[in-house]
Amino acid sequence: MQVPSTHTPTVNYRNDFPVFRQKENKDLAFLDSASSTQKPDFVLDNMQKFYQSSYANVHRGVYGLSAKATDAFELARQKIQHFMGASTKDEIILTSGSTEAINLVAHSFGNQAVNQGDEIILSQFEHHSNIVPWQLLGQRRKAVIKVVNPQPDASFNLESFRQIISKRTKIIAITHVSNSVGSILPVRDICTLAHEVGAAVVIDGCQAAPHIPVNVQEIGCDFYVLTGHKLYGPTGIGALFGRKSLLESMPPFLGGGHMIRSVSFEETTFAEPPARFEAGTSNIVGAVGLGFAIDYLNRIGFNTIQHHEEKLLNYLLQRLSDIKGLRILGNMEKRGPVVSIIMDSAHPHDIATILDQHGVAVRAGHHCAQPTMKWFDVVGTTRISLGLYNSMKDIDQLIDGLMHVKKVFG
Amino acid sequence: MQVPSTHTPTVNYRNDFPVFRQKENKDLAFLDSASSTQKPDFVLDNMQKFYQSSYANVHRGVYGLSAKATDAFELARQKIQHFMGASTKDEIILTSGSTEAINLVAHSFGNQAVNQGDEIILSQFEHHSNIVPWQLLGQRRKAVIKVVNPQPDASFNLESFRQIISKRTKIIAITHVSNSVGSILPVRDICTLAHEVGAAVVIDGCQAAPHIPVNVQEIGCDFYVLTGHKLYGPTGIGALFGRKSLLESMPPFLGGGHMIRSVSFEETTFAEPPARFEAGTSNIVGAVGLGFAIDYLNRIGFNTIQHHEEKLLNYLLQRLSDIKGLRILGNMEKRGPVVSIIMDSAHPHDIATILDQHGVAVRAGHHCAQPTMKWFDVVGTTRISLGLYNSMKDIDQLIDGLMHVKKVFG
Amino acid sequence: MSDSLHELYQEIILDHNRHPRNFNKITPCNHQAYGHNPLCGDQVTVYLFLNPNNMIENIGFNGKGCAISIASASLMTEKLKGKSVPEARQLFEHFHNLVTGKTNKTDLTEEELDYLQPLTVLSGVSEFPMRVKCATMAWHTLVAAIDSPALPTIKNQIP
Amino acid sequence: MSDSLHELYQEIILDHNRHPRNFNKITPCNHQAYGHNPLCGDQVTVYLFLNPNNMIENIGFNGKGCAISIASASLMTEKLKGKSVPEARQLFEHFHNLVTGKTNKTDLTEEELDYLQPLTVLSGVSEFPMRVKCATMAWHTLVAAIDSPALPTIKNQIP
Ligand SMILES: Cc1ncc(COP(=O)(O)O)c(C=O)c1O
Ligand SMILES: Cc1ncc(COP(=O)(O)O)c(C=O)c1O
Repeated sequence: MQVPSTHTPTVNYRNDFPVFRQKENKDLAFLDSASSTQKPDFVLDNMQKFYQSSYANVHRGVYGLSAKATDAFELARQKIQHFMGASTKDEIILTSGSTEAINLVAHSFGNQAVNQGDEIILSQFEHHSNIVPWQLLGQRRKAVIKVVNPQPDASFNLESFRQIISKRTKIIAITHVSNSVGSILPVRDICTLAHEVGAAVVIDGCQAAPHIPVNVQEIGCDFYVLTGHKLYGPTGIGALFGRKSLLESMPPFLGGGHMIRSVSFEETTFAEPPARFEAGTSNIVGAVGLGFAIDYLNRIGFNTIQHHEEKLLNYLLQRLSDIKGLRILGNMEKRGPVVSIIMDSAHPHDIATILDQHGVAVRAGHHCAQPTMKWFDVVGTTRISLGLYNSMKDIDQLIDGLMHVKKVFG
Repeated sequence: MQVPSTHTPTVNYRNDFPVFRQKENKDLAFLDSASSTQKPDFVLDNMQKFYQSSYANVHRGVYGLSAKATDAFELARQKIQHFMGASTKDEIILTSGSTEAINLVAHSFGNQAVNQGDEIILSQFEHHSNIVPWQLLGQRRKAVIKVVNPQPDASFNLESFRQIISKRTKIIAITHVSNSVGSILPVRDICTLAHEVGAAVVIDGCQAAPHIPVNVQEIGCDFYVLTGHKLYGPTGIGALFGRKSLLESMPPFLGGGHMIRSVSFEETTFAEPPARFEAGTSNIVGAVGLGFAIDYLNRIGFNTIQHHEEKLLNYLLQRLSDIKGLRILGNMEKRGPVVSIIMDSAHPHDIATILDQHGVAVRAGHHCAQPTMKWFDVVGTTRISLGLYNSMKDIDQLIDGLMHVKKVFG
Repeated sequence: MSDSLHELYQEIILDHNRHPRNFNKITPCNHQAYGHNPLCGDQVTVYLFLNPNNMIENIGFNGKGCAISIASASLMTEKLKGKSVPEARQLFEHFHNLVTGKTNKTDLTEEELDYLQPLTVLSGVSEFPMRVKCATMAWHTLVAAIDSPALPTIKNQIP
Repeated sequence: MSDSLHELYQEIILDHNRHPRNFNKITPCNHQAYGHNPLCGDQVTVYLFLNPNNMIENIGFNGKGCAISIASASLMTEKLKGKSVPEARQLFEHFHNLVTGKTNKTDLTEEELDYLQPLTVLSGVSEFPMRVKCATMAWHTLVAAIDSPALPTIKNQIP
């Protein structure tokens, strides 16, 4: 039934992922990694081993197990530090995901940096998680949200930011790579521009970190967030990089255990960062698991990852462009491995249902990016997103399914 | 070396927990469950299986894996609903832990329920996670924190609450079972009392849920929180019960994906509870794992759990009372399986180090309950806390270690 | 093409999707409601003209959505024109059971099939749990329209 | 009793714990600092009288803590009385290496042992990583006291 591909992938990372060894998933073309990635054995087995042999609460016990767990937890923080290129591990705050991380910045930094009439700049292509926290901040502080539009090809240029930025700009919150159409933002230049007017830059790296090497010092950003479950790691864990000097001047966000220096009913004082921003028991095993996911990626290396995914992306774009009545959102030169399509005759939901019957998992809908949808004047799209485990065969299978959609809907 | 116990446990739950099968932990007496519990095979293996065969992001995909994951996730919510005795699963909000849950209530409910001059009542024996969020709320809203003192035996009676409560009381936030000394609060009567003046009651059930059956409808509380990692479940997951009518009137806390109805830069509207309070991707596998932990506990049954732990607790208290120069904090009639001790001659840290050398894991310090420590006029304690896997042998081993402490410190 | 997919995208459904019936705002109109699925962004507005006997004298809809939701809305309007409000509610109940798989199409008697037709063409949805909402969105919105307070100005407006 | 435990709780440590030396606020005092371990609640205040030659003319401490922290503070005060500030800093560095296991006691020369004694009795701490903070808290607080601005009022106060 499938159009045979003439390409063969050089390495088969698919074998590293247990989900594809399940009988019912043997032929699954999983093309929804932008929503969440599958997890390799390496991560799952090591997390399991940790639970089975080294688990205890961290930071608090004198006994052996707790010391072991604390070491593993802090080692994970160090791995994340190196992964993000932060200069010290105290700049890494472990959160429950990127959404909590962004909300943390919007409260702890935003509440004091933003005042009435100040401006917060977002791009048109943000994920709801990088919109709503800033809207809520805007409401709290009576600040204005300004939006930078993309170019006709869906790329972003610095000039558009320059036109909108002003002395009243206090925060620029932008995605590194758009989760719905794949645009890559010129984050480094935006940081330089922002710092000229004294604004801080918060970068949502959820869709960048799995695909391109990230270095917060080279980018020059003030905050950078990523999330574990899109990075071949477990759910419930994310990381926030924050520039040390900023973190030190920020009040806590959540209150609880661990983030204090001393508590009394009369007066409570708070710990130094990162502890100040990690109230309560962290997702200990989540952090350890994210550390293992980083090990896994490092072992493959971003050179290889980028090479693999670019090859797939080019093949995908080429095959899609052959289908009549199918439109790809955005025709920028460079993009992340995320492609949103529109078919004249079929609604994304119907496309996804038919593709599912072909063993192809894609996402239909607004991808938590309604403003992006509105920009393209569509209700939703069918989104194809790539991961390490994908191969040419998956793309062939997708195209096969899309041809079927055309047969049904004309 | 150990004093042989004349008791033998009827069931050995220890065998269910892989950590004790590790060579180095074969003789480990793990007496720090109040900090975090170990995890049974049942939970770990089922989580692993879920990651390996049914993992995908929830709520958002049309394809099979996502439907499977969504079902598992919502089934977990239902298990938590039944575990807590809530009347609908929409009253269960999944959080990253009890700390986030309490902060959520302090913001979303507290910000609108509490005004200048209003009162928030806490007990003297709260965990920092149930103090700091209320202090921060108090600062935001210029409200007053009032503290209810225990009786000389460390129990709490309703009368003390009656004396402090007033028409200005808007929130009573109390622990169900104290994490440091084990006091059990009369939560049901406190709810009745609170509702007479129109105050809402928030119960911190972290230390109750693993040991006694909880039913929020019988208790009559407005909010109840628990945390997975103390309930034989994974880290990074907790649950908040909120009365439906209250949840419906509360604004969101964190902003992000999933919690919205529609987003535009001009206006954003929010989803119904529970989605409104679950911004971003939840700890999907954490929730599923917590569901399995609940299955595990239900299978044993709280009758059996309580019987097992009471027997151990009585034996522990009896053996401790034989040691001269050792004081147990609190001599209330009923307590949770948590006992804090003070030895005249030795500091908690030194006790814990010596016990560790005897293969006994206990916690030394303030247990994130500095006000409780201050109440007893100590800097910290040595805390012994029980779990399902403990046996008389563990307690004998503890006593043996304590005798050694006495030998060293006199 | 798998059997279940074939069942789902029957020609009649594709036809109603391509050419939805009663796809307009009716005049006069005395009840209306807006429905919306935040997960996919689909939206529908249902317009009703209920006469004093609680009869659906006219019904229309518009909106954006997938084939299933558009076809379901279209079929619904065809089916309900001239039905009473209690009848409409009862039909929704039966229809709901059908698309969620609570009732199996093959278990229905001739009479029941007759009563429900042509809505039964949507019974294939029961094999696609993630699509049930698509099939029921218009119906939920219908109920909301019925339960919403009447709009006297529109009712009395001069065309 | 395990060897490492024996090494940790040597008689001299237990003795300094039971009878800490220089356990008082000294007068005159021109530098002081408060140290605190939020994880266990232990606390120490170190009092110094530095003379114009940057010499520790007098030193005292008080606070609450475990045997290791009290003994370490007590031994520190004994060792440092009469030493210069640079000498104190250097001693801390060597002591730190010892309790963290960076230097092994058995690798030290006679001369080095002599230089450090009696602080070497705390080398057993290196086997207990979770206790390193207990052994170094007083020293960290000492450094904070040295680096804090002088308190002229106390220096000049009439006893
Ligand atoms: C009574 C009590 N409340 C709250 C907490 C904090 O919970 P979490 O571990 O979910 O942050 C704990 C445990 O640390 C606790 O014992
Ligand atoms: C660009 C972007 N930002 C933020 C998020 C939200 O992250 P999380 O899944 O950690 O809530 C996502 C994914 O859903 C995303 O793609």
